[in-house]
Amino acid sequence: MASKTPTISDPRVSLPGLDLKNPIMTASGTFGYGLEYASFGKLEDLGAIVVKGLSLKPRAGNTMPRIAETPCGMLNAIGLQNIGVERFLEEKLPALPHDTTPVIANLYACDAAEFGELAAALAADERMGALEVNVSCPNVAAGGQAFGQDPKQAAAVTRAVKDAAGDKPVMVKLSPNVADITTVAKAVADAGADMLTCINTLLGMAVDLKTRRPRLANVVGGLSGPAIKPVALRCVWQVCQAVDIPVIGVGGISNATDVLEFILAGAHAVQIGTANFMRPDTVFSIVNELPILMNGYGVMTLDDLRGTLET
Amino acid sequence: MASKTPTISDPRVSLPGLDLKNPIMTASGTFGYGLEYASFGKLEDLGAIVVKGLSLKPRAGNTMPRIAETPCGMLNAIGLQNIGVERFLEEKLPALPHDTTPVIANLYACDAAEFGELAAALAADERMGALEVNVSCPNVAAGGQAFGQDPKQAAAVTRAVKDAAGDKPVMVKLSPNVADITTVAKAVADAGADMLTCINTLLGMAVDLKTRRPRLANVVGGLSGPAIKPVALRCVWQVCQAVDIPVIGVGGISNATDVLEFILAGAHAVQIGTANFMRPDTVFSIVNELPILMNGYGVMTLDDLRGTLET
Amino acid sequence: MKSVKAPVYLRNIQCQELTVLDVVPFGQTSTGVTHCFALRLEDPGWSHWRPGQFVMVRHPSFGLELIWGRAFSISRLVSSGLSLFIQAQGRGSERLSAANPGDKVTVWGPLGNGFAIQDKRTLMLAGGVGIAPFLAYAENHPTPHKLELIFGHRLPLETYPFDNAKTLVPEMTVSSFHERSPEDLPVFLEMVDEAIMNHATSGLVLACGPTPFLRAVKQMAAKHGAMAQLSLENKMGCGVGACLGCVIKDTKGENVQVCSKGPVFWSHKIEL
Amino acid sequence: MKSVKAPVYLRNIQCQELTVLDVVPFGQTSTGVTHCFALRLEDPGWSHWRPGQFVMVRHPSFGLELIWGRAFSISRLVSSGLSLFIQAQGRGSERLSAANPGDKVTVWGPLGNGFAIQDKRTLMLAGGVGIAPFLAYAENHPTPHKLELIFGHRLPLETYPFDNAKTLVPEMTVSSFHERSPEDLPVFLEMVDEAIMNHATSGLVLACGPTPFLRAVKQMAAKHGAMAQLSLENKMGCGVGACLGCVIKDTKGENVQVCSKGPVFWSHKIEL
Ligand SMILES: Cc1cc2nc3c(=O)[nH]c(=O)nc-3n(C[C@H](O)[C@H](O)[C@H](O)COP(=O)(O)OP(=O)(O)OC[C@H]3O[C@@H](n4cnc5c(N)ncnc54)[C@H](O)[C@@H]3O)c2cc1C
Ligand SMILES: Cc1cc2nc3c(=O)[nH]c(=O)nc-3n(C[C@H](O)[C@H](O)[C@H](O)COP(=O)(O)OP(=O)(O)OC[C@H]3O[C@@H](n4cnc5c(N)ncnc54)[C@H](O)[C@@H]3O)c2cc1C
Ligand SMILES: Cc1cc2nc3c(=O)[nH]c(=O)nc-3n(C[C@H](O)[C@H](O)[C@H](O)COP(=O)(O)O)c2cc1C
Ligand SMILES: Cc1cc2nc3c(=O)[nH]c(=O)nc-3n(C[C@H](O)[C@H](O)[C@H](O)COP(=O)(O)O)c2cc1C
Ligand code: FES
Ligand code: FES
Repeated sequence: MASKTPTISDPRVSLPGLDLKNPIMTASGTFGYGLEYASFGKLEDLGAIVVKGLSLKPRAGNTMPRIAETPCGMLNAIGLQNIGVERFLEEKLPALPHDTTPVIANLYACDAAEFGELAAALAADERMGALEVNVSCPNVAAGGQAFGQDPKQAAAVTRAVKDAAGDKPVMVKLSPNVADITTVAKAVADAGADMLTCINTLLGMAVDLKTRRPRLANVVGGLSGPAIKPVALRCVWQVCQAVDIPVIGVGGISNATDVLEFILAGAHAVQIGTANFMRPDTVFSIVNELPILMNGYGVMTLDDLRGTLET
Repeated sequence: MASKTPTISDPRVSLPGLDLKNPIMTASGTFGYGLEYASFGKLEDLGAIVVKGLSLKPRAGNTMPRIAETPCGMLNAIGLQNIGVERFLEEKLPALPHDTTPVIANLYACDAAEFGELAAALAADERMGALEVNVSCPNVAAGGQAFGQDPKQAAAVTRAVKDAAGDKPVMVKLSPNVADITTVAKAVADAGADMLTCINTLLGMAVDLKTRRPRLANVVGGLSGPAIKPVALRCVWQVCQAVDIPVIGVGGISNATDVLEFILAGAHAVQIGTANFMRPDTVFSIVNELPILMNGYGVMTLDDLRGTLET
Repeated sequence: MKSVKAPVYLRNIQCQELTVLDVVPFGQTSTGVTHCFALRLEDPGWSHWRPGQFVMVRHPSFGLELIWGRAFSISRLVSSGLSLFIQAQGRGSERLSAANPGDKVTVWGPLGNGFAIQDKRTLMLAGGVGIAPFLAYAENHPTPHKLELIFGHRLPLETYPFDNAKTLVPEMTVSSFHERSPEDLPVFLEMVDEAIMNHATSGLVLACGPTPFLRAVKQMAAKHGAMAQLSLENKMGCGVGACLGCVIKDTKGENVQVCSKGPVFWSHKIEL
Repeated sequence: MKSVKAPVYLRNIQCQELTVLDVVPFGQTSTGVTHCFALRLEDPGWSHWRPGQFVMVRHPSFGLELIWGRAFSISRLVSSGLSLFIQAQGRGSERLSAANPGDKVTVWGPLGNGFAIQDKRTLMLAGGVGIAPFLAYAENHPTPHKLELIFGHRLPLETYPFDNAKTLVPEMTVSSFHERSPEDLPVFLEMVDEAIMNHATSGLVLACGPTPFLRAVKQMAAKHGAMAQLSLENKMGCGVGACLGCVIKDTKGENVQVCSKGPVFWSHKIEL
């Protein structure tokens, strides 16, 4: 701890169209529709709740097996199983504390037009806090990360969502499976994205020697967890140098120290993903620990720390 | 263990211009010039020895700090410190068991012409077993992974080395920091590479909250170790589907089971990198364990296992 | 603002640090590799739980390397503590087997739905460590004399808490079958088939064990028209219904979470 | 074929599994966070070693998560075993502090070059855990009455094996300085400066401790024209000269490995 101060640190953060109690969001697909974790802490204590990726129609997802554990990480190929936007708005959203904590939908669609339609359906609901566009899912046959690997397509999807989103803030979630993440980041920022989320999973694979089969029915899947933290941090840092819009850091964050490291590298906020599986109260513990840790480092507000990395 | 058989499994493998006792090579930069590990096992027991990346002239490398530990992995930005090709051939090569175990040089240069010159210098020495071309180093200002991210440049470097290498087999080491590794793999194979090495490190970063500085003086560095195994395995599998030349798998391999997993995914041989740091006798233990493990799985020769993954 | 309500099945779940009381090895096998043990933890003090429910467990030695908790059935829960019965078969269960008394493990539960308890003749079919939840089931059953346990096992009998089951609930009928070689399997399955037939009209069948075994039970139950519940052992990421990594297809073609909608399913309602 | 010869400094290195005899805590601090302990291991049975050399150590709990072994000076090596003196300051040393007697740790060594042993008045300057190698040095010195140890520390004295040093080698002169606040530092450095001056003409100066301390010693040695050796504590990847992660620039401008060419360097031959 660099220094001790008596005043209490303030973890609040302002994002385009969103004022957050703290920079801690849940990462899409790792927190269900939120309610699954309601018995482990107060959902309204979170900065924001990003729910499982939604599509226009319900999706059954990929066949099993869908997950595999790897050193300090895991692979998933869920294939965007979800109940569809309609059931989400009817059954799940009402039970979430959307008045006090922004609820953010994560959008998946097969082309730009469908993305627009989905965005319109979600943006029409005043209870939604923001839209996160998933152009980086490695686990679906159509679209998925192909959008996020091509600056032109990513920009087209961004424009379609922005046009349909009204005044709802739009964040675009980028894929790390590219040669230069800043090219896509710039294209998406120029297309009007309000924020960027970095990063989705790395494309990986695991096999089982006994059965001579892949450990995922989908063969390849997305790598997440502490293993990828160095890649996520590098992407966040690179993207923060390249664009002027806020960046939400995600990838391998498992404690409050990790959170501050991402802020130091330039992130405005962060998302907690796989660490929710390590223990179901992780995200609530991080929310509690963050101001104490900030205090320990003599950091009064996140603005004081953000992007102050000396390189 | 799938079945038990009384006969002894045979771990030998044939590669273009190289007959190996077993598929276990050391990964460049993780085994020094070989001699550093001579007290932990018999160097002549190894399949092949790939030495630290060499350049025409000695290089001092990057400033310190150069390494950082991450969950199940490490970052390095050594910056290709090496004694240069001349001193290597004079001082190091004579002490290596090049008569019984192929010694493979790893080549780094700033442009195609310099790569050719370096290849010529090494190929002229009959004691050299093969040349491995590093077009994927993320830790140097000039060239480095930029070559490996661009199919055209990678092909040009490959041709320059092939032209200068005479009858020495040439393997080209690919970068995972691309959108589609098969594009570069095909370009390099078409340009005449005899083998491909997959993969070099992932670009990553780590920071220190106390000092607010990057943990590497170079800011970013290459991520290696068990953390990246799923990415390496995926790259090997993808490249094996895409090209007809043998692939050498590398990335996160730390035991004999990992080795067989890479062979199952299609690799002809493998390299052990960061695991040498976990304990200095790792590579020798793997050589010893491999035939026993093959036996346990009822695998008589590596040809029986290679690429038999049922997808 | 509406109040935040978790689905019923999630209301009582807690995530706690529990102290390890001890690790009791059960009949070491000759190879020394695969072994079973009881992990005894302090009483979590839950207000409600049902036999057939399970917990997710992490030992501090999992560190950041092992991402997921490991799922274990509640094998016994009395005021002196919570017992899990564990077969070491991989990285996580091995690290748990090395736990020391006094260590704190992270436990979240009680998870899932649990077995039906009905005032009927009830047949418990256990394969290997699948015996674990039936100890709790028998011990908490209102009419234990109506219970019959058939236990199939490959490792020696003393590797499992079979004798404990007999001692704890002397009223129930028990039998065991040692499957020494693959040829023994049909003999065992015939025994199971006959028992299921006997419980078809007025009884209840419960099964826990390896998937091929459950598949056989499902077929036999369908053949004889028996009401049967199966407890599934899919690999679990989160244990709370969030990751969708543990799903099974139900007969409506929907993928449902084994951790939160199961692990116990009516045999005729799922595809296996 | 030429025979394979390792460089001299690598010839004797072994990688072994050594049994943990015990972990002896030294004066717990009030916060309970930072603490020191002696890790005692069975005798590795090396044929040669020198004080100032070190070992790389891994505990099984490092698993795949902690990649590198951790470097510790040989603090004592007698027939009853090898003692390391360790300050817990991070993930690896904390896992080592939790080792149980009977655990096997992986140890490779003896590594590096070690301190010069000369028939001269020798001043040992130790900062914090930098005291570790000087126990072995003093205990194995042919003329211990020519030795003087000056020990600067921030944690309470009983946190360190200072009394052990006095007991083991009663012939040497010892003094300690407790740096309670940053203001104490100049006082301590003045004491060190005077001692170095006293050893300048016919003596030898050895220093081990945090880098800023070594930097100060280097300057003072230069000022007084004293022959001084510094033991560096760079972070190590491999410990055997292979990874080039631990290098320091020598006065010729070359980057040399601290693990294999050091950790002990003549003060005037390196840049710090
Ligand atoms: C609801 C439920 C209840 C359960 N109840 C019990 C119970 O009461 N008792 C009990 O013993 N079990 C129970 N299980 C099963 C238990 O959860 C698993 O056995 C346990 O999670 C295995 O974890 P592990 O870390 O030991 O194995 P893992 O290491 O996770 O191994 C899992 C799989 O990975 C593979 N594997 C293992 N080791 C390696 C390796 N070193 N490298 C590569 N692959 C490897 C194997 O193929 C294995 O199938 C239950 C499961 C569920 C879902
Ligand atoms: C030749 C040599 C001899 C040595 N002899 C001794 C000796 O005799 N006794 C002794 O005690 N030490 C000795 N050391 C130092 C010792 O090697 C280090 O203290 C030890 O490696 C620290 O390992 P660790 O795993 O505890 O810390 P690590 O976890 O590796 O921490 C190292 C650095 O990482 C950072 N860090 C720590 N924890 C975290 C975290 N949770 N998250 C992020 N960053 C973190 C800190 O900034 C710290 O500086 C010696 C070193 C050398 C090179
Ligand atoms: C099981 C699982 C499901 C996921 N589903 C989605 C999803 O539906 N949409 C999305 O954008 N990202 C999804 N992700 C990616 C995460 O939101 C996150 O970007 C990634 O896991 C990296 O963060 P982490 O290392 O903290 O998990 C999923 C990740 C996991 C592990
Ligand atoms: C310290 C270090 C130095 C390396 N130096 C080189 C190098 O000089 N040339 C090269 O092609 N690869 C180099 N690499 C990459 C490795 O050869 C290997 O491709 C990578 O580390 C992935 O394998 P691993 O996970 O088994 O370490 C280096 C890796 C490390 C960790
Ligand atoms: S284990 Fe995550 S949904 Fe069941
Ligand atoms: S620690 Fe690897 S070269 Fe010194």
